[in-house]
Amino acid sequence: MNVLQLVWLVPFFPLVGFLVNGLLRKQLPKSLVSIIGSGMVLASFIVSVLLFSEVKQGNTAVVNLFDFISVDTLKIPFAFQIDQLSSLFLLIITGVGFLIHVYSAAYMHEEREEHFGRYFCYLNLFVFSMLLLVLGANYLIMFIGWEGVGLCSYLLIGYWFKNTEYTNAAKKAFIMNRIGDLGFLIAIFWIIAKLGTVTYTTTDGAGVFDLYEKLTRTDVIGITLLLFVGATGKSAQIPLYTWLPDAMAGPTPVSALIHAATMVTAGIYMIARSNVLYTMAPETQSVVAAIGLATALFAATIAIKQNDIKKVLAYSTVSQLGYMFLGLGVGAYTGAVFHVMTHAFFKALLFLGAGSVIHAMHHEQDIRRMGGLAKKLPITHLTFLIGCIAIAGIPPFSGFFSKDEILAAAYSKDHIYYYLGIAGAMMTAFYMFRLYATTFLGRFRGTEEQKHHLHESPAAMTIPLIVLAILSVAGGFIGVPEVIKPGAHWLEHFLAPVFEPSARIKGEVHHLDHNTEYMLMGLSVGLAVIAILVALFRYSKKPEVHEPAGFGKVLADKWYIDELYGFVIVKPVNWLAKWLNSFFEKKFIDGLVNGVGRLVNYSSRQVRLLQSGFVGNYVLLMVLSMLALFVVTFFIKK
Amino acid sequence: MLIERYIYLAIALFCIGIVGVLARRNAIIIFMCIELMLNAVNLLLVAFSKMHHAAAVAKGSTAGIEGQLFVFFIMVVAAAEVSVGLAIIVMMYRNTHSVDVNFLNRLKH
Amino acid sequence: MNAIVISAVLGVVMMFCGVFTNSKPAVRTVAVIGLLGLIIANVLDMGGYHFFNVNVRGMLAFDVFGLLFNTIAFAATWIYFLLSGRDMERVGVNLAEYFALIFFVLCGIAIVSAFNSLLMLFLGIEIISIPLYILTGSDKRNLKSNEAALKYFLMGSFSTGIMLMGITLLYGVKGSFNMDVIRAGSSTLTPMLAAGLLLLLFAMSFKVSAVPFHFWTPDAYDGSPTVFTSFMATIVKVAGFIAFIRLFEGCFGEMHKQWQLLAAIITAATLFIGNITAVFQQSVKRMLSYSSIAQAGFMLFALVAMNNTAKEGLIFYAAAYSLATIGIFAVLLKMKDYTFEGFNGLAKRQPVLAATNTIFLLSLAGIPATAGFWAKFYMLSAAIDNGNVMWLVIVGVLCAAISVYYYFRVIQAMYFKDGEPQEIETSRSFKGLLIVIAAAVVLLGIFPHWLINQLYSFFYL
Amino acid sequence: MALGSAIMVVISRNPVHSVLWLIITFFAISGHYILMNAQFLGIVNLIVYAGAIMVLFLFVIMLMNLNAETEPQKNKWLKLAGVVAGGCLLLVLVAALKQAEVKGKVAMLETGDIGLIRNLGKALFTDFVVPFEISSILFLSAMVGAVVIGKK
Amino acid sequence: MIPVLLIVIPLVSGLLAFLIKQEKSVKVWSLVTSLITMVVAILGIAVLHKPEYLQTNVAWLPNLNSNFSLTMDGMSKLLCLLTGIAYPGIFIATWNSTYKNPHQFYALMLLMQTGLLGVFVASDALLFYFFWELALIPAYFLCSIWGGERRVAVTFKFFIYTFVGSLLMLIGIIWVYLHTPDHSFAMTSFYKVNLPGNTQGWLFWLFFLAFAIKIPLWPFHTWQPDTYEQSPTAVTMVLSGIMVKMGVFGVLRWLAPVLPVGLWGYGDPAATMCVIGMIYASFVAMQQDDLKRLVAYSSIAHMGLMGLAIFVTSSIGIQGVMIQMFNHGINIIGMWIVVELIERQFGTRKMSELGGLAQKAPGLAIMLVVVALANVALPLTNAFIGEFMMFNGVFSSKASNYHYIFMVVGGISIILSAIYTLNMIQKVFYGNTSSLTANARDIRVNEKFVLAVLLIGIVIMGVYPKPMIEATKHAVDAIYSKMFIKLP
Repeated sequence: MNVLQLVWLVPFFPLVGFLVNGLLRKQLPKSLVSIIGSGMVLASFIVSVLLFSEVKQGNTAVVNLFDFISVDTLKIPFAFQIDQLSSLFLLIITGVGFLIHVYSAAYMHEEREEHFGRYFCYLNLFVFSMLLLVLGANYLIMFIGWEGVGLCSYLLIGYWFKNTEYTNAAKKAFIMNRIGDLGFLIAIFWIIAKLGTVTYTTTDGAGVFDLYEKLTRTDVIGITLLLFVGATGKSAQIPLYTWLPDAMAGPTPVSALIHAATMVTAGIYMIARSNVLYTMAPETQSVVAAIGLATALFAATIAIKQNDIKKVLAYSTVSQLGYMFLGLGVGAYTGAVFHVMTHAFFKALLFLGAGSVIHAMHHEQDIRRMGGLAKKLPITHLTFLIGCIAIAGIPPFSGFFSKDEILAAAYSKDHIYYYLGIAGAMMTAFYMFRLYATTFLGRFRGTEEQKHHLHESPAAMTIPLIVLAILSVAGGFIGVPEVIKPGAHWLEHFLAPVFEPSARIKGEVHHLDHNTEYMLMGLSVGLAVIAILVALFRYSKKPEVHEPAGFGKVLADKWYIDELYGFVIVKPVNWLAKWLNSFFEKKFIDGLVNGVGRLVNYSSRQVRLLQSGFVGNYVLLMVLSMLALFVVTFFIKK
Repeated sequence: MLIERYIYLAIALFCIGIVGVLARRNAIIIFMCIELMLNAVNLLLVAFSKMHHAAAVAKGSTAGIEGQLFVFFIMVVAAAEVSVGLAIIVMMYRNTHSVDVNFLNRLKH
Repeated sequence: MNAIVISAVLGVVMMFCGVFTNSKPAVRTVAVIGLLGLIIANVLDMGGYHFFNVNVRGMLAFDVFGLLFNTIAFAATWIYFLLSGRDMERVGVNLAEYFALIFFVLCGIAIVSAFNSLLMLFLGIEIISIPLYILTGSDKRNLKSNEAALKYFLMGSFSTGIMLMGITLLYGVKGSFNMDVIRAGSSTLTPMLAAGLLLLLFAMSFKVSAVPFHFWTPDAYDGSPTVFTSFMATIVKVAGFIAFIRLFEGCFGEMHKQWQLLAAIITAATLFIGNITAVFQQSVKRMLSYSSIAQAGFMLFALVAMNNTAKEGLIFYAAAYSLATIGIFAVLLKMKDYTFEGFNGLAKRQPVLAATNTIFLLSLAGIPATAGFWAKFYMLSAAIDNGNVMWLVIVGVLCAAISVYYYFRVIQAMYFKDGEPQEIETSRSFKGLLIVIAAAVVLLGIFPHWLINQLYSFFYL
Repeated sequence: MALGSAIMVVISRNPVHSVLWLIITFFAISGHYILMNAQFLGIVNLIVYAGAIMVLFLFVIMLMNLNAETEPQKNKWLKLAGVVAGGCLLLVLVAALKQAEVKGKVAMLETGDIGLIRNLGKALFTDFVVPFEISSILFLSAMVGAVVIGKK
Repeated sequence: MIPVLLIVIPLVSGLLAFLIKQEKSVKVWSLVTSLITMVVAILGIAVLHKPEYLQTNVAWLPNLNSNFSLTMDGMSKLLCLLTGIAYPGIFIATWNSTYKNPHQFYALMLLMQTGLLGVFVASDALLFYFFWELALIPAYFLCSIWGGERRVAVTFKFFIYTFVGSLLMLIGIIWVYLHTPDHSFAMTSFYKVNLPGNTQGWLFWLFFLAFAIKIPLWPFHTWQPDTYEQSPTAVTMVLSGIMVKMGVFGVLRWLAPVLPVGLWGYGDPAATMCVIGMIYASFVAMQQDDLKRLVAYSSIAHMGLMGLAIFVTSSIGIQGVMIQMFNHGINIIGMWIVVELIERQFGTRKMSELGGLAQKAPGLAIMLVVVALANVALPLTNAFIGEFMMFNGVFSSKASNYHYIFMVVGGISIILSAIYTLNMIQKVFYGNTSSLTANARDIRVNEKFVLAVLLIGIVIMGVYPKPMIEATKHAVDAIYSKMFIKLP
């Protein structure tokens, strides 16, 4: 039996974990819950590794489990596809997922038992959904996972459900995701309407990616744009990004797993998966690139002025996701996926590090009340620093390679993309080190009590940090650019079969010459270093404690986008709902219905007055109506 | 004499009866007006009867005789109605000392 | 002929009963038994056993349609006697005379269901009307009864005049009162014929209380002793319809198209006014009299449609409507308070009465599984079959919906409201009979084919 | 004359006068009957209507001691409406029957003996025997009615 | 055989239940009856599926060519199954509710079941109409006697409203009957009738009104929130879970195949009403504070989608409608059970007065969340399958020129439904406890049992819908093929 047939085991383990933890959460002790929770993900990871090794040898497979929906000509099986792209994502999800599970076991230890169980049950469910999303062999299965991760994100953001603000954030996340989902759904319908299938690719050439030539230009543009709408929702791009910063309401490991490493990259996965379609639609690609770049810059500006440690990281995530979309937009699919991977490492690391800090500070998240933590939390400090360097794009840390690949592709597409992108990279370096400096350098600004209790986190938390730090450092070497060492870009070769059709469509790609490429690298690294130095210089000694003013305030208040949405969308919607409910429904429609009743009543009251009780009147009315009927018969009908 | 004359005459009488019913409030007079209507009908019936008879007289038939017999029956019925009607009016008068049809006006709407 | 003679004789018998005995139960028993005999005689008549062989000389023509109707009318009267006979005692002392008058009315009904000459129609209607004037006014001390009698009488005589004028004009054209003669060759509507037709239409509309000739109805029904209202509003009223449809089918059937619109207008007006006005009534009795106008509107569908379905339906309607209305009146008679409030909480104190009453009301409203549904169903399908008057059908169903409004007000009062306890004395047999009637209504509602089959087998013997 | 006196019936204040006017109307109508050679009906009309019925009316009126003042004035407008409505009806009927199909036929006929009592009687007891018998029921019920209502 | 049993068992048992005065025994009696009915329904579907078991044809009104003919095809089976399952579920879930005059309550409930099952199995137009109305009468009494404060007026409105619709339908039925080739009320004859286009047009509206009021479609829906709000919850469950399906069922069985041309001609305006209704009801639902009203409006939105999928015809859409009829029944009954539990415990349905229940009654919270998620059609719940197929059907339909617009605008309701559903969850279950909910207890065993069964059903049907699709496939094909007959 082919190992690939075992692919169902990958999502199966977390599902078991979900069920066991969910149903028995009151009975099981915390330790067992965490062992089950993490163990199941570990099992998945092991299977994933097995699968990966199989895929590495060039074997791919589509595994049909059962018929899901099968009506008429439309047949949608419940099928998993295991190929280079999905196996790579499997590793990221289960690997990082496992680390975060382990981390969570320590981080969430203060929770009551049933809530602890609930937490792990959600987390397992999330891993399950994410695996479905990645493994699905057709858009519908992907959509199932897509909504599933949305649900888990909702549940986990609102994990502390007593707090209304948190549940509001959860709601917001779910609803914004739903908006994107609608786009995704319509895209699926569009595909079905045109091609009659949603399966990616089949052996007999009847999949979407086999039949793409049947699509007209409008179709392709429409479908890809709608898919992209879905991606903007899930991957927090303009205009649907505002939920992600709010999503930081959830427990920090959740932020690390869902809102940094995995779920938010679903959009990138989807577009990478649909690369054929996108390559066919350069118009959409431009849109994707533009939106990605805009998001990257926009979020970066906001991140500069944030004071909540998790908010900074959240905006940074948004910004990095923007980069990935930029990569997708300029056709650097590999680069985007590469960045997904490295980003998963270092952003998970950063979040977990932040979690460690928060843990140590007793749930204090404001960096203005931190400072000087480097000595107290050495491991956290070190790993966090590694993460910062990685995200800032300093070679040879992983972030450098992936980001550089995207920027290089952007340069070859259009110079302006590159320049803007590099500006964003500069800002990234700046705000990350602002964060680092404010948190870990300088003197401690928290309360005495916090100071008293400051301590390094337990091993369950630091070990994942260390592992992730190692990955952040080394992760980049699977994608060393050709220019440095020819043939070293292992990832590109690995993923080539997936992107092969789009490469075929694109035809010969113009490669940058080596000098230019070195120059670009040098420029970006140089600017990043400058930004880092400025940030360190500025914030390590005297962090900004006062409220920002002027333009800084605009940034700190996130460009007032939330307020704008509130004013432009939420308020009118509420107002409309209110109007419909209180006026249109009650007064108009119901009033109309009741009005008929009232009319009958009223006319009854009037008509009965005819019955005056006077014989004379009766006879008169009779005679008059006789007269009328005579007239009708004799003089009108003729 | 042409039949139209009788038609007009009878209708005129009939309508006078109706006007009487409409215009008066005395129950007895209203009742009398109704009798007037019946008489108008009778007159017309006899006229028609003669008309039909005239049309068929050559054959020596008794055509038209039903008309006159109908008149007879109308008179019979009228007599019966009068007895009942006057009884009702007297009954009312006994209870209310009025023959005004509008006097009793408890049943309405 | 059996029915006419026997009912007349029974009337006389009842008169003498009044002379010879003072025992009320005896009188009642005689009446009930006599009526039973009448029914049997009539049924035998249908079966071909004619007790009296009179040469009617074209004055009467007996057909199954009429005889079947007679049976239904007599049977309904019989039920009415059983249910409400006791309540007649409360009206006045002349119990035997009341029964006699009712028998005379039945005689008139038998005549109008068999007339073949306008003369007989006239006499029949008068025989129905004159006793009714009296019954209306039979509560002599009650001013309402007086008033009702006076109004009914004056307007009734007035309409008699109109009818006579119509008959006369027809006679002027045709030279005969015999319907066979009148029918022959009626293909175009000449002015005098039209005038006669209209006048007859008005007069008959008056008798069946069709709008705008309905004004007497609410007052007369409201004013007369309730026990007689029950009789007038059911049996007499549908008899009027039989006469109506017989007359118009016999005389003007072939020129139906030319007066259909007129009939439809009257029907629509009847439906509208009857239903609308009933909505706002405070007294159940008065509501029922308006409802009888409304139901008349539905029965008028038969006239408008004028086909076989319609005639079958009319018979069915007569049965369904009479049964239900007699039942409701029987309950109403036991109440002291005729307003809707009087019914409040009846379900708690008298569940049987309330339940049966509910079934009757549902039947009147035309809810399936009651006889009333089929009645309406037949009327509607007759009109739809006719095809020319779809607008009337729509008006009809809308009005049917309005009718639900006031019928259900009674149900609401009985079931959903709490009221003052009212002393209602009912005997076991009374309840039993009500249940039987309700069961009959439901059975007819589920298996109408029993009655329909009777109709069919008679129509297509 | 018939018309004139009929109008007088309607407009007389005093019920007694009305009755008298009505009797005159009946006389006029009887005259017409006789003119039309319907002698029997003419006589019966006089006896039954003018004689019996009207006397009954007179008796009742006298019994009640009614006079002009007992009848209160009806609403003027209503009265007017009644007159107008009646007039309109008259107009409409006349207009409608102007085109009557029997136009031009003759009704007055000196000859003919159908109005004689012998012929009428024969017809009454042969062809019209059923209605004749039936009318007895009518009388019976009227009688019962009068008793029921008249009895104290 | 089977369909007759389905009708007779609840009928007889319902009538007998009037005589059982003891509360406990009448409860047991009706539960047992409903269980037997359920078993019979399942038998008919799973075991005795030969046609001779599933058909009955007895002469009823020979003069009218109307027979007491019952047939169970795929669609009937599905809905009979729904009814069969729902009733015991409702009885168990409301076991702890007490009613005055319980024998009348349960008797009427069973009689209503007779009417419902009759509607679903009748294959004679007149019989269908008969049961259609018959289901209404017990509902009227149930709501009016045991309902909330404004019950009498509200139920009255509901009754008259639906009655108007059914009378109009009666006109339509009679008209079609008179134009059938063999003057018969049989369904097969109705399907053979071939009316000219404009006639079908106005007949369409007659039928449509009846069904639209029942479903209910905007703007004929105003009876519904009031009635749901005022009815006792057990009745609301039947009303919303089963009775409104009568409307959809009616469209599929008696409107679409009989008047295909009318439906083609006026599908667009009808579909527009559906779409407006979906959006409109979702908006209004956002403003509701009363749980029952919220669920009622959400139901309007969902039913609107079913209407849309029918009027913008497509095979897959109709398939979706069929599945969704069942699923929606299950889901909304689940919703009502939760609402009922809340109301019984706290005496209020106002969301503003509740809160924090997730702490106190986690079992309840989980149940509600899952049902609510099914309500918003989350994948792997049953509703997703139905909604996916319906939306897909609308999108790919060839019957309408505006199907893209319909789908996209209708799709907005997906977002809106998430908004109001999450709002509800948040207000009721999250946040801090209010004074009312401070001492809340979790759900009882019987309630848990019913809900758990429902949840398992929801998930199974969401993951593996194939059996249900297979079961109804034939019925869908039959309906769909009849919608393409040629104009005369």
